[in-house]
Amino acid sequence: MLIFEKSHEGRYAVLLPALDVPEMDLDVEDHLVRKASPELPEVSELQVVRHYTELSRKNYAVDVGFYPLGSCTMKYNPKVNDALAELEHFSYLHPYQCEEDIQGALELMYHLQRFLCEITGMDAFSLQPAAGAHGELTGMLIIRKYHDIHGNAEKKKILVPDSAHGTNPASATMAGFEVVEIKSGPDGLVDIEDFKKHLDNEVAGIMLTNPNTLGLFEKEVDKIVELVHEVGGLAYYDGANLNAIMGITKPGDMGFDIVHLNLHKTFSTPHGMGGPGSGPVGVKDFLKNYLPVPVIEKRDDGNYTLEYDLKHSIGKVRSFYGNFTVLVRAYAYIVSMGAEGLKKVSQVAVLNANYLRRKLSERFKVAYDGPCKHEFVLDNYEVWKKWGVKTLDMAKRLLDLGFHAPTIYFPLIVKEAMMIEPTETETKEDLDRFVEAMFQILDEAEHNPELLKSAPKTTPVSRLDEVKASRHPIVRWKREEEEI
Amino acid sequence: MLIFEKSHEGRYAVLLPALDVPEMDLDVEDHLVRKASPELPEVSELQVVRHYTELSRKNYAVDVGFYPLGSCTMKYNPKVNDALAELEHFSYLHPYQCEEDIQGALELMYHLQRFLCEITGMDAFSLQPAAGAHGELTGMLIIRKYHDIHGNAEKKKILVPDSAHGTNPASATMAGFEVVEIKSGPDGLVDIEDFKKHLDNEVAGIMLTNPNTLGLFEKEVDKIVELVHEVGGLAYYDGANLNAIMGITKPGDMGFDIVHLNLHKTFSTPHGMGGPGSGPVGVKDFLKNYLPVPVIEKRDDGNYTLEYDLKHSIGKVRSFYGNFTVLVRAYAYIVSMGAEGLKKVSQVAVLNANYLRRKLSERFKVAYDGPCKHEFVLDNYEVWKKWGVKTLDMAKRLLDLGFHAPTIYFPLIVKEAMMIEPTETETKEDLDRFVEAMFQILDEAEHNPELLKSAPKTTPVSRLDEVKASRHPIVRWKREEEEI
Amino acid sequence: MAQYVPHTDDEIAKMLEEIGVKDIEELYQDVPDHLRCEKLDLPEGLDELSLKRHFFNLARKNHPLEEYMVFRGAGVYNHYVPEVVKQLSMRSGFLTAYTPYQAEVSQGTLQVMFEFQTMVCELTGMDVANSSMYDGASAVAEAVLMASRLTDRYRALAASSIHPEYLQVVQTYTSGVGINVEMVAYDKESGRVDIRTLREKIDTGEKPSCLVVGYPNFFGVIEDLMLVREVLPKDVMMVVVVNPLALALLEPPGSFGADIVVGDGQPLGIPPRLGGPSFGIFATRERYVRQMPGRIAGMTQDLEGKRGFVMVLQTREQHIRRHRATSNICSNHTQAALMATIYMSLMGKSGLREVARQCYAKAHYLAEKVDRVEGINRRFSGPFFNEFVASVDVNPAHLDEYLKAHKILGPLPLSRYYPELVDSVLFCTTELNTVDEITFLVGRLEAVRNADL
Amino acid sequence: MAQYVPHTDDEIAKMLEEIGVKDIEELYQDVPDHLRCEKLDLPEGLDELSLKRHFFNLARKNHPLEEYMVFRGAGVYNHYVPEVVKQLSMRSGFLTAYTPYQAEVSQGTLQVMFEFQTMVCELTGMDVANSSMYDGASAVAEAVLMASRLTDRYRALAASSIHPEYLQVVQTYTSGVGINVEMVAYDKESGRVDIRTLREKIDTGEKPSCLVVGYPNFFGVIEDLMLVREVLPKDVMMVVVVNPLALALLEPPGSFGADIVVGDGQPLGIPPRLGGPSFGIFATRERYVRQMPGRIAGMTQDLEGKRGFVMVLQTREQHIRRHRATSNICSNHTQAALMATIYMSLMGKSGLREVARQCYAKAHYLAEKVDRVEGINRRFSGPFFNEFVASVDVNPAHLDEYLKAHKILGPLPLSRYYPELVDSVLFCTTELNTVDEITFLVGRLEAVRNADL
Ligand SMILES: Cc1ncc(COP(=O)(O)O)c(C=O)c1O
Ligand SMILES: Cc1ncc(COP(=O)(O)O)c(C=O)c1O
Repeated sequence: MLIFEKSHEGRYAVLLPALDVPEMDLDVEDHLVRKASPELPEVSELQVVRHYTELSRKNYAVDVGFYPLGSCTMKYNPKVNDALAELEHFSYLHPYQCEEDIQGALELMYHLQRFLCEITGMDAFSLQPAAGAHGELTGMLIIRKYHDIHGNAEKKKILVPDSAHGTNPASATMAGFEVVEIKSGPDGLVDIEDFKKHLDNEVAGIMLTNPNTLGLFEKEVDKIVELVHEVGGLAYYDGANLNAIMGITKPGDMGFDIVHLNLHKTFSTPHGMGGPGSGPVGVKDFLKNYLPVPVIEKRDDGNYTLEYDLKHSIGKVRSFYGNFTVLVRAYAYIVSMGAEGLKKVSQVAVLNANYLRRKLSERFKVAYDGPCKHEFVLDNYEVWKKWGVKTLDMAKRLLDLGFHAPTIYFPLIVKEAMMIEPTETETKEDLDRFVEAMFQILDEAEHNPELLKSAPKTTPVSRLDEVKASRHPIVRWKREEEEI
Repeated sequence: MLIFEKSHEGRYAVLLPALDVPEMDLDVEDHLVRKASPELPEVSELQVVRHYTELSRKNYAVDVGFYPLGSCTMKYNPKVNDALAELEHFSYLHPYQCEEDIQGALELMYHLQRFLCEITGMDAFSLQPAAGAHGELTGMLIIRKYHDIHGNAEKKKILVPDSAHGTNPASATMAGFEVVEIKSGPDGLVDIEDFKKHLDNEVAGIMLTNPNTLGLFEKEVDKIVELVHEVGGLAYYDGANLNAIMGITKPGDMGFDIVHLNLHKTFSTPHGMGGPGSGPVGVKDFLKNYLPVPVIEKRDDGNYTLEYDLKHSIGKVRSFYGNFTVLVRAYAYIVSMGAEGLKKVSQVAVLNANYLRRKLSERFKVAYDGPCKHEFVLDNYEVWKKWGVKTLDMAKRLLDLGFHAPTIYFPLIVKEAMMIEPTETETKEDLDRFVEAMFQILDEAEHNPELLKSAPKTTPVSRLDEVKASRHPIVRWKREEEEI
Repeated sequence: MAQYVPHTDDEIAKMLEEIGVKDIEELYQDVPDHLRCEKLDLPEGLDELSLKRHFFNLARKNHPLEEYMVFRGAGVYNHYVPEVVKQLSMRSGFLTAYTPYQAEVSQGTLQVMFEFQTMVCELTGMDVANSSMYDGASAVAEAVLMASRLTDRYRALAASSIHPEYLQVVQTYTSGVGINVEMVAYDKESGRVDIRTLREKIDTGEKPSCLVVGYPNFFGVIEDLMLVREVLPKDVMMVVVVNPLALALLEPPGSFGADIVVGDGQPLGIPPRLGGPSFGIFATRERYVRQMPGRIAGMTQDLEGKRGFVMVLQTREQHIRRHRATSNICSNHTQAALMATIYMSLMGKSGLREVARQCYAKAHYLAEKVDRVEGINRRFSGPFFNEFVASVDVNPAHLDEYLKAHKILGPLPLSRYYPELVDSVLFCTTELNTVDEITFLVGRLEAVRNADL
Repeated sequence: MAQYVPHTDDEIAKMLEEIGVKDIEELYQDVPDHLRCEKLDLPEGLDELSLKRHFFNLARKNHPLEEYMVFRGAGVYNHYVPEVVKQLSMRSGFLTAYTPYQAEVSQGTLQVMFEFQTMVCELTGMDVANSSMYDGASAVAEAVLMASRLTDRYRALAASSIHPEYLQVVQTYTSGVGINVEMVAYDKESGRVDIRTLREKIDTGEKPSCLVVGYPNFFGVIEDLMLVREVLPKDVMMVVVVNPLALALLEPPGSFGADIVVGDGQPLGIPPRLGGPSFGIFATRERYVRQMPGRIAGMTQDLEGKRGFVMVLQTREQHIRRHRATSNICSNHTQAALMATIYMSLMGKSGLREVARQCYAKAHYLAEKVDRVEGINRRFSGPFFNEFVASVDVNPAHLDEYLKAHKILGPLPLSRYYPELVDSVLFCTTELNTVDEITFLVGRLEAVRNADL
């Protein structure tokens, strides 16, 4: 039931003291006075508690089980970090308190900027962007502004590999660029020839993810970056896959000019059903003044300050100072792990992925050869052709077997793709169990395909009709509406 | 799986700093040094999180749904009270801090004592007992000590109605009394004639619950108490059912000398899978000095103090000062509700029970006539006789339908008893849904009894074999042990 | 150093063997040597207890709102967040789930999104809403982009009285695609959008795609949306930036023909958090739904005909439409939207109204008192919700310090954003301000002129 | 006034009609008029926000441990409680469930009980354990009662060195059934139970049912259980009161033939809470299981042969056996036992050992330093765990005040419980005491003699 359907006229909870100043009538023009109250639910406190407790129980989550959603880095989110972020001393700060009052917060953010610089090999970071895509937009606007300032009017194209995350081309477009797709080669890496074909004066920059979304390390990354630089373009690094390489290699050293990170991935802040996350952007020295404001600086007197005065700043990309309580968690994560810990995180993330890859390759087709990094992609085209079972069906069956499904149908360049990222916090036993489940599904695909096509069965609802839902979208409840 | 079965040798989480003083070898006789470490699980933090998250999801709970467990008062436990009890300023107090340091805590306890006096009509309260049964034992020991002091050596019997909760006779025994069971009459109330038959010089006291466990108000309660007093006995009130009568009538006014309350019932502290609860004991003036120590007193200077010096105190019944954080919640509940709120609680608890009773009586046999108080008992003997369906089967079927089952086979004087206590925090809609489910079950009992006998089906496990479990009890995991 | 990796050395060895490599290094063979880095220069890792100690030290350097009487809002408000909101929204079934790509195991999330969308529609009077943007500022920016897409025009008007930081974000967002954002001044008397200026702007130059206007605006002043809509040509979109809480009392923008309604959700049960994360509200008319950015949950059925929820109209989104998507937004702020959903459920119809009513009454009570203080004058005559501007005859920065010394987080000096309001400050009250606090504040305001500053 | 009752007046009217009465009063027709009471004399009810304000005022009158360096234990210890313990144990599926009477919807609880019992068995070296008693004190008392039931003897011996409050509770519990509890003195030199006295007690008078002895005892001293067992006749039960944490380092009582092991579970992840609630540990040998008090979970199968858990041996319990039950206990302390179960899972085999090792090392480090302070002397020579007794040549009460002024919650003065130790105090350390704290404490101890008291 929807919370609205539990509503009963006149029911309420009491949470506030009675008004202690004189009652005031609304002193506005009549037509501005609300006539019909918004139809919010009228329910008891217990009803609210039960309702949302039930809904939370209907969700799969990292705290429930293995969540090998490729590209999303669904790892353990340490409980202590949540507790720290929720402390009054962090969550009850007003953005317009004077700096003196929020020195602890600023100090934290300052160090986080420094840590991220160290981890990525960049020179300056802004913590403003609220998500990865937001960081990308920020980066693209920096590239645009840079070319504007340098009078490079011809630079209007952004190169994006076809394996890139959808946010990359979308962000480039939002920043007013024309997106040029670069093909991947048969090895899953950027097809250098195709890349070179598009390399001309109009290239404002390139967006690369490394390891890329196939989980493969772009070996020639520094060369690609160099070539882009040669035509006067800038190189942007999508850091969503940083979990594979911390302490091993740095985007800064690969030559990238701009980087965004997904703190909600690599630095383990909880995904919250899709957010809030945080997507800080780092740059090399020469772009420092382009960052969105404010950035946090340390003054000579040892105090921390919000610096708004960056010469070429693209401006503000969101209000205030970024997703602060997410930053708190990421900071807590980094200081918990330290250098050794972070390196181990990456190493084991890669170990786990390769272990799974190796095991699954016994019976599945892995899309690309060679050791992977934090994730890899299966190509289930054969399964479909042979037994008429789609990757979607296999994914749904996994739900029945107690696992979240991997990312499916992405990247688009692999047919019937299944993209698997185990992360470092999963045990070997759980990986083994997942392999077993996958093999069982393969057997079922051969011998009992109907089982897969009608999966899932043990979930709160069985397979849902998405097509219908989008054809005649019902996106809000209405009182008159009967259950469909 | 059990947490032990998830263990992997050498796995661990790091939660403590390294030792910052010199390492010390254990300086005891060799045979006192532990040879084999206890087999605690070796698991990761994420494994712990998932394990206990999963277990919590396997439980039915008040926050999950309707829990009409008669005699247990499973009502909404306000979230804010939990939060308050968990505040550092309450949960990180040491019992041996000086009184100056814990004035807030003592003030709270002092007022709670006063509130409980006011609500029950008693003169003094001790907050020591940790549960209802603990309170009963306390009360019985007071009766014993009272008679000792007064040289009443002959007083060795405690009268207990046959409808009483099992803890009553058990507590009387523990205090060294002989238990004499009093019959209930056909109206479910104490059979006055039977009662009088047992009334003699040897009677040390009586234990009464009012409303009794059938949910019926003992109309003649003051007369019964008077008669007990006449033979020199004391009257003990089991206050577990106070939720029915707050602000309506007081055990003190009924003549009782000693009362215990179940804060985890009436005052809405969460049951915690069976505890901790709290069972304060209140007495009339003449027994004040018998209370277990300490009690909280207010000094002339306005400060609060732990008073240990009670002339005839039975001593201590537990260490320190009772279940403090439970007391905090109960106090919060009382100050939230106030006099009006508490009265409304009782009124609606009784309203809900009578509403359910009325509706169910359309098709079920209610064990006793007349309006009930906070609960009532169904007599399902006919169902069993007619269709071979036991109350147990009906209870199990309710689980399938999304409800917790009522208390069954209690009180023992009703055959195939089902004892239903809806509490005041349930909505009419939910009561109606429960009635529907009960009627559905009745239909199923007639037409599809097998369905009931094999219920539940939708629960994490199907019906469990309790007999076998007690015949060869396996009460701990062992490494060698295979799954049975 | 914390230990969240479960592997023992033995296990690692076993896994490496299974993979067929001799060490983890070998798995990085594709990372060229010249790209390898040294050990990161970071502080030593901390166990949980040391981490807490470290944080308590940091925390001590902050002065949270509980130390103050708070009369500052300006986009982030100190409202009461009920315990139930805190506890339920932190349930791990919500907190540690991701975007509901697998609907069957994400019905909790999807239903929350659906309920949230409904509540936003109810508040705003609009047909459809998405299930959150990053914040109010980016929501406004996306609205301006959407208006341009829908109208194919690259000139946008924005009242200079919307939140200045939102304006800045709009500028940033629109700079890429070359939308020209022009300010429309406020009327110096009423504080509402200056209708004459607005008319002029419309009559001269390119036809604008939209006008962005606040409801209430940054000064707390309630714009007359009916009048604004009348002035705007039919095909110029009205984008309204709301304080969602005010909509419990005010006729919703939908009633006046708003095309897009945006705003920041922080007042609906989200702690101030130094400004984030909260979430952005985004609602529009049904006919524009396919141009709306962000995720949307919709109702559907499962194979047995049982009601369920899924993400709908995903073809608008970046993961499908890529560079032609309506927006690049991927991760949004669902968990904050959940907090608002729980908050609105808990407060309910009457409760939300009550909060708004208290905010309103307290602000007006304060305003009345403030008006009587010598040297302080309310600046605008327009009706206001829970904030108002006043000019003061002492230096606002000094006033601020003076009040702080009295444990008051006072009204926000406005000079930073509005040079012409250099002598003015923005007062705010919420239901959390008691009458005693108000009286105390007024007393301090009276005293400040004689105080040694 | 809070509002947890969902009913509107309309609904109440409708329900009354359905019941067939005119008002709620009529439902109370069986309550005689002369028993009716006036309106209760209680303060006005409080809404949630006012409740919080009220509590913050109360809280301010307490000085929690975080304000101190804590060197006080004596039964309640200031250990680190990991976040995971706090957060998981508060999950509402645990917190708001009741006794698992319906096993099929209580598998979470029952499995926790089963795991808990296993851990207690592992720690204590015993065969069986119940799933919790109220606290350590009542657990000891129940053990003495059980020993009497098993031996049919009404004389019990107890070391005077077990926790004095536990002894008091034993006295209270046993007073009803007339068990005579005799103290066995401690050896003034070692602090261990005085073996000569013990022998005498055994040799004279009625045969005792049991001896209760601490491990470590209240003074922190580790008794030699092997020797004690040797001295005790075979059919006199050895009841051992443990600090469960110490058992990570000490050979478990089960190895020495203990018959019943009891103790308080507070050191296993439960905050001090002014002394409660924690929980009582109770373990015994298999052959005594049917005389054990309290709830027990056991393993079984469901109809499909799937493993599951239920309560077993309920025929011992009051709800079935009534006045012949092994105990009157009904509600126990499962939620606190859950905390300990999570704590022990999280710390694990090595972690629990590490905590114990740190407590041990710090106490011994402190003891060494203390020994060197003039005027302070360790009192007992027996080996100790994390507590030790020392005599001081200043008034212990004054020492206490002096240390408090330096933000130290110092060692507990013992005069209250042991008149002969009027000059002595009980020091305690846990893993939370840092070396700096210890050094600071020692410095203050050195300074106190010269201080103005
Ligand atoms: C490779 C990659 N880039 C960018 C993003 C976008 O990040 P966000 O969802 O935080 O906007 C993601 C995540 O979804 C990603 O996996
Ligand atoms: C009527 C009655 N008396 C006594 C008790 C015992 O209370 P507790 O479980 O707190 O020991 C109960 C509850 O179980 C009860 O219902």
